[in-house]
Amino acid sequence: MAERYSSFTPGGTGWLLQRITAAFLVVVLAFHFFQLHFVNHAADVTFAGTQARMENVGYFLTMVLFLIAGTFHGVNGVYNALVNQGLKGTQKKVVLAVLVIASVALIVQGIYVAMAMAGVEIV
Amino acid sequence: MSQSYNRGLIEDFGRWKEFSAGMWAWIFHKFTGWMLIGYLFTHIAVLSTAVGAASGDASLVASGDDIYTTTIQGLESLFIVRVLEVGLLAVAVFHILNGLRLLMVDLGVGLDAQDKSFYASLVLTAIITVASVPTFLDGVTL
Amino acid sequence: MYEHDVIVVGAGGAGLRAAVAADEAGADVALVSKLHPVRSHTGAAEGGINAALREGDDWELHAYDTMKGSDYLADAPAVETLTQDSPEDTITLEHWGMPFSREEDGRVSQRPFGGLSFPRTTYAGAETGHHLLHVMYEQVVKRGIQVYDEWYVMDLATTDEDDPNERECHGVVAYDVQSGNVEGFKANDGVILATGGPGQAFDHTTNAVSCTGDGHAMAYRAGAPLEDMEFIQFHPTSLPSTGVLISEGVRGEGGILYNNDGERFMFEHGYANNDGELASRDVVARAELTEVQEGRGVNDEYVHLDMRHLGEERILDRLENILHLAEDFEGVDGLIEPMPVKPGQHYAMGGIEVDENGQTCIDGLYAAGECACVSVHGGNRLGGNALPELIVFGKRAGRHAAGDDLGEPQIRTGYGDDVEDETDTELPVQPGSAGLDGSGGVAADGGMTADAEGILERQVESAREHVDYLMEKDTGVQHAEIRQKLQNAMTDYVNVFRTEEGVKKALKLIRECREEYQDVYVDDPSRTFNTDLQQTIETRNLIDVAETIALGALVRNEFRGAHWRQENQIRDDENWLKHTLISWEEGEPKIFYRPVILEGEDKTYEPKDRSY
Amino acid sequence: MSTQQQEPEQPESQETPKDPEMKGAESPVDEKEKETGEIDQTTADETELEGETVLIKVFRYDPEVADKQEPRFDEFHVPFEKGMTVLDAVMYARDHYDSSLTFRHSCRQAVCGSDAFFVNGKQRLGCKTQMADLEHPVRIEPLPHQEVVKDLVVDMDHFYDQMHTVEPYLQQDDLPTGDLEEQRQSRENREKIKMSTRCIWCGACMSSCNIAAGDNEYLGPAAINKAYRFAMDDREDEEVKEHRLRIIEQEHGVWRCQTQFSCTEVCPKDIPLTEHIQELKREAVKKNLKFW
Ligand SMILES: Cc1cc2nc3c(=O)[nH]c(=O)nc-3n(C[C@H](O)[C@H](O)[C@H](O)COP(=O)(O)OP(=O)(O)OC[C@H]3O[C@@H](n4cnc5c(N)ncnc54)[C@H](O)[C@@H]3O)c2cc1C
Ligand code: HEM
Ligand code: SF4
Ligand code: F3S
Ligand code: FES
Repeated sequence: MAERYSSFTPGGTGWLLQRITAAFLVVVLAFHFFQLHFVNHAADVTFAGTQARMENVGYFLTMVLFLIAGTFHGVNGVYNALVNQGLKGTQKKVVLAVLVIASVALIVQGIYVAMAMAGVEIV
Repeated sequence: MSQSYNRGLIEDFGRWKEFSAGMWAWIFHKFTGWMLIGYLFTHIAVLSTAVGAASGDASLVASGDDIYTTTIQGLESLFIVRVLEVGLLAVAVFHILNGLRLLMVDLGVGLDAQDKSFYASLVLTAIITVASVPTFLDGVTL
Repeated sequence: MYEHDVIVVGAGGAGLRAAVAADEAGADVALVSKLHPVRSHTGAAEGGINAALREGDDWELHAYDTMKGSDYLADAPAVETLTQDSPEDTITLEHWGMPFSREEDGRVSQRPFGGLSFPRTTYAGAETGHHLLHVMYEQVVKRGIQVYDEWYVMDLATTDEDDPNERECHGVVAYDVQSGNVEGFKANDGVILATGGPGQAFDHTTNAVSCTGDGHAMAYRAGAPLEDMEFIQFHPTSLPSTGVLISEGVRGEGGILYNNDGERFMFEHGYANNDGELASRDVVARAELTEVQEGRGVNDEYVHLDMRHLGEERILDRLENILHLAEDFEGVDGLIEPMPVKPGQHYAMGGIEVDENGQTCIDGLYAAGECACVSVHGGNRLGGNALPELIVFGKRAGRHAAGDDLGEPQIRTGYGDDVEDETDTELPVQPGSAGLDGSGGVAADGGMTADAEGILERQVESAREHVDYLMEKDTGVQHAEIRQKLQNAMTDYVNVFRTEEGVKKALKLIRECREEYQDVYVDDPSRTFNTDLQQTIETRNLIDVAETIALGALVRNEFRGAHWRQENQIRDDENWLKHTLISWEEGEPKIFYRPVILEGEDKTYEPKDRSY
Repeated sequence: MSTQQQEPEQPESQETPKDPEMKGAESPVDEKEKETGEIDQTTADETELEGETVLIKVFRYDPEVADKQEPRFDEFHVPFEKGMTVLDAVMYARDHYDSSLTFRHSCRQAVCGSDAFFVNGKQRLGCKTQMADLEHPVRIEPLPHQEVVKDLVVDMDHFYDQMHTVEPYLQQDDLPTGDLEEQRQSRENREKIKMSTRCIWCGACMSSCNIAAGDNEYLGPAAINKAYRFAMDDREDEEVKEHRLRIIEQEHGVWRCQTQFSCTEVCPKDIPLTEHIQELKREAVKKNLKFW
């Protein structure tokens, strides 16, 4: 019976990171929503305004972290959900690969966008 | 030997009438989680127009006619987008509140009140959503 | 066919302990049980395990208490073995992880119990039996002992010499409840019966539905005598609809018994003018029954146990679990209404006659636990003495069966030169199956000397035929009807109150049951998990066992321990310092007596008045 | 048994399954959904029930018997008595109407764990559930998510396997010397594991858990609780505890639990299962952090 279980211990780290990112996200997501819908109304968003915010290094870093945390949290959540539903074997590996590629793409694209917003020269 | 009698998928989900608070919380949390990650991808896609704005004509940016600004403002002028935004808010607020509930559960705090805290997240979500409707629908017409 | 060195039938406390001991002694053991081990009735025991562990206590005091409690019908060598081994075997349970309640210093707790001169009842909350059962099953899992669960053992495979003392047991025949397959289990070294009590012979019992005395009946029909079967302990406060036990604690705290007229009958009708509700179990049980029989029972069935006057606070503090029991099993709120209670069959002091090593007079056949009678309880079991019996004698039986040398036993078994035949009692009807089909007896080998395998094969064949017969017959009587009639007969006439006339009536009714049973059939046509079939076979066993209880109750014309007879309401030491033994010979019960052994290792237990 | 002596003159009211809808339905459960509205209308009041009969609808299935191969519900009218439990009701139906009605039961007092059924949509112990507390008619089914052997009997082997996987026995080799020397355990420590030791292996929790239903290899709440019982017992050494944590933090171990709480809700012994699982998750994380 016991041999049915693999000996390495996945999940534990993922589980913890899911909680840590969640805790971080609560704060930032609330801030983000508040900022863009209540302080600055979404309808009034302009590139100039965005640029002004992004040029602040603190804000920039926060947003990048927000992106990474959100992506990890969301993608890891989706992955866990699928695994919990009984995904295994090659299928599982394929899904993991696709998700990792998608997240990396999302993060790269996101950072690229943020840099553009901040007015950093992109080659 | 015993024969397997498969009571089917409904066994898991068809019994929704018999679900308890914890199960509903689980289902809603999943649902909202998926919505949020879906939105995150879309969001970044939309924001990507900023790249166009940044590399475009600086005067357009100054006058607020750059592609980024027009895209966003164009979207924001649609009533349906505003409604979707309210939906997104609801989803996010529930996910946050229930997420907090789950974090508490993970820390072993207030387990006895887990069903109450779920109902509380629902109610709070509803209140916050309703309260923010005016802000969200401000300045848009059908 | 399956083959093992030692086959243990039954996986309650006694069976599990025997299996672990045999395994430790190096034998290849298998447990065969009609229930999964953790479902066994040992799990229901609440009180605790008596063991002399502490400073100021010793096994001799425990032995003295036990002899006195038994009303001097226990055999001293057995009692001394029990009390000497119990401490070590109880600590073994602790070493295996049993979650005993603890003292401030981290040692196991002990509490006082009725009839004990020292608080030596070792306990684990109010669920000692549950923990004992589970910790022992855990050891079985740890050792990888083979368990055949949900296999119902139907019969023993013994040789058929005329003298039971010369017979040998080579295995058992069982059927797989899930599939209905009948198979043989060959035991190279021994078969240990640990099938628990026969409580279902009574209509109202604290015992489980599975306590049907199968082991008793199998051993009996194979030729091993049943000993002291008339000694049945009745508990005065069990819930009427289910038989769930309401602990003595309620009366201890000041709970009061009322009849239908609102009278506190223990005093008002003079049953126990000093102790009232706190008189000993048998006194209270008889009082309750008298009230009901004289028309003062509630709904003609039970009496009321009232604890409302104790106040909500005190009840919640000390008797909270009682509130739950009454609510869950009887739908009664003990805070606002009195709880219905009536006497319920609780424990069988008697059983298959064995010696200190657990062996019966049949070679290779052992018995342990409630189904056995080494005779440590005699006429009355003290609370907390059954669980140590399971572990002490379960262990000994397991070791002995596996070949460990435990020394010569001092207790003799089987018919021999030290017994006295029953001569004076007239029986109202012919007991036993004489004249009726005597299925399931000793495997007749038709005069040929067969080897162990042959005997087993033949027994398997006959069991298969028996099952086929029951299944194929499609009209007749159903077992439930017969069982109900039997249970009613026992509860009406062989209850706490026994009169010669009543017991004779019971014997007649039992005879009728036996005759009706000739026409029994199984309605459920399926081989899969056929509980109808299983209960039909159990009912046969119950008839045999009930008959021995009634026979014992009829011949023993005295009042000793739990056995009360109207005609002679005193303990008659002159005539009755002896065990009743009943063995099955060619379809008929044979009754004889063997003197009690009151001489211990270095002292003799002189009968004294049993007053506390 | 004793509940069943009265009212023998009860007419033979066993219903042949006449629900045409039931017959041939892919799943009776599905059909039941359509019906619930009607089923749960009448709520029983104890006094109202006195002297009446109550209706139970019992799931029937037998792989061997032709007309039971298609699962169906049978209806039985059982005379009600004060204090009657669900187990009493099915026993009455079996002993008086249909002796082939099959279910496990033994102790009748919530200690053997044989008779966990799915009663009115919830996992409950038959012997511990008062008929008067239920909505009527009462629908009784075998435990969901387990193979049905026959009628209300389900295959428990998988459950037992999971229980055995967590090495459910104390592992302590350094026993105090001297036969009568016990291992010490503080009262606090015994209190800590007390609830976890109450499990009677009824399987209700496992059956109620959606995750266990979806992932057959998930250890399940009962087995994890068993692991908790030993991992938290101070009588075991640190290394053993680590070993135990390694077992429960396997892929199909604690991380599978999504804190749905239904296990905790159905447990007849009121064991705080979710709490125990969560505590083990934290313990496992703590142990892993030590190595970083
Ligand atoms: C409510 C209650 C409270 C009690 N409290 C205490 C107490 O506090 N202290 C104390 O010392 N004693 C107490 N007792 C008594 C004690 O619990 C029992 O005497 C003891 O548990 C019996 O154990 P056992 O192993 O002999 O039988 P059981 O535990 O009954 O086990 C019998 C086993 O045999 C199996 N079996 C039976 N027939 C067959 C068959 N035909 N084929 C295969 N397998 C079969 C069953 O499956 C079961 O596994 C109490 C008893 C009751 C009823
Ligand atoms: C960008 C924002 C967020 C996204 C995209 C997101 C997405 C997700 C997703 C997809 C899951 C997996 C759900 C499942 O299928 O089981 C999840 C789980 C979770 N989310 Fe979020 N989430 C976000 C923000 C938050 C926030 C702000 C919190 C606040 C506490 C949070 C708390 C959690 C928790 C605790 C879980 C784990 C649930 C579990 O599996 O036990 N999330 N999230
Ligand atoms: S944890 Fe509770 S519900 Fe689960 S098997 Fe044990 S007693 Fe039953
Ligand atoms: S129901 Fe299942 S998901 Fe966890 S809390 Fe219980 S194990
Ligand atoms: S019959 Fe034993 S738990 Fe219900």
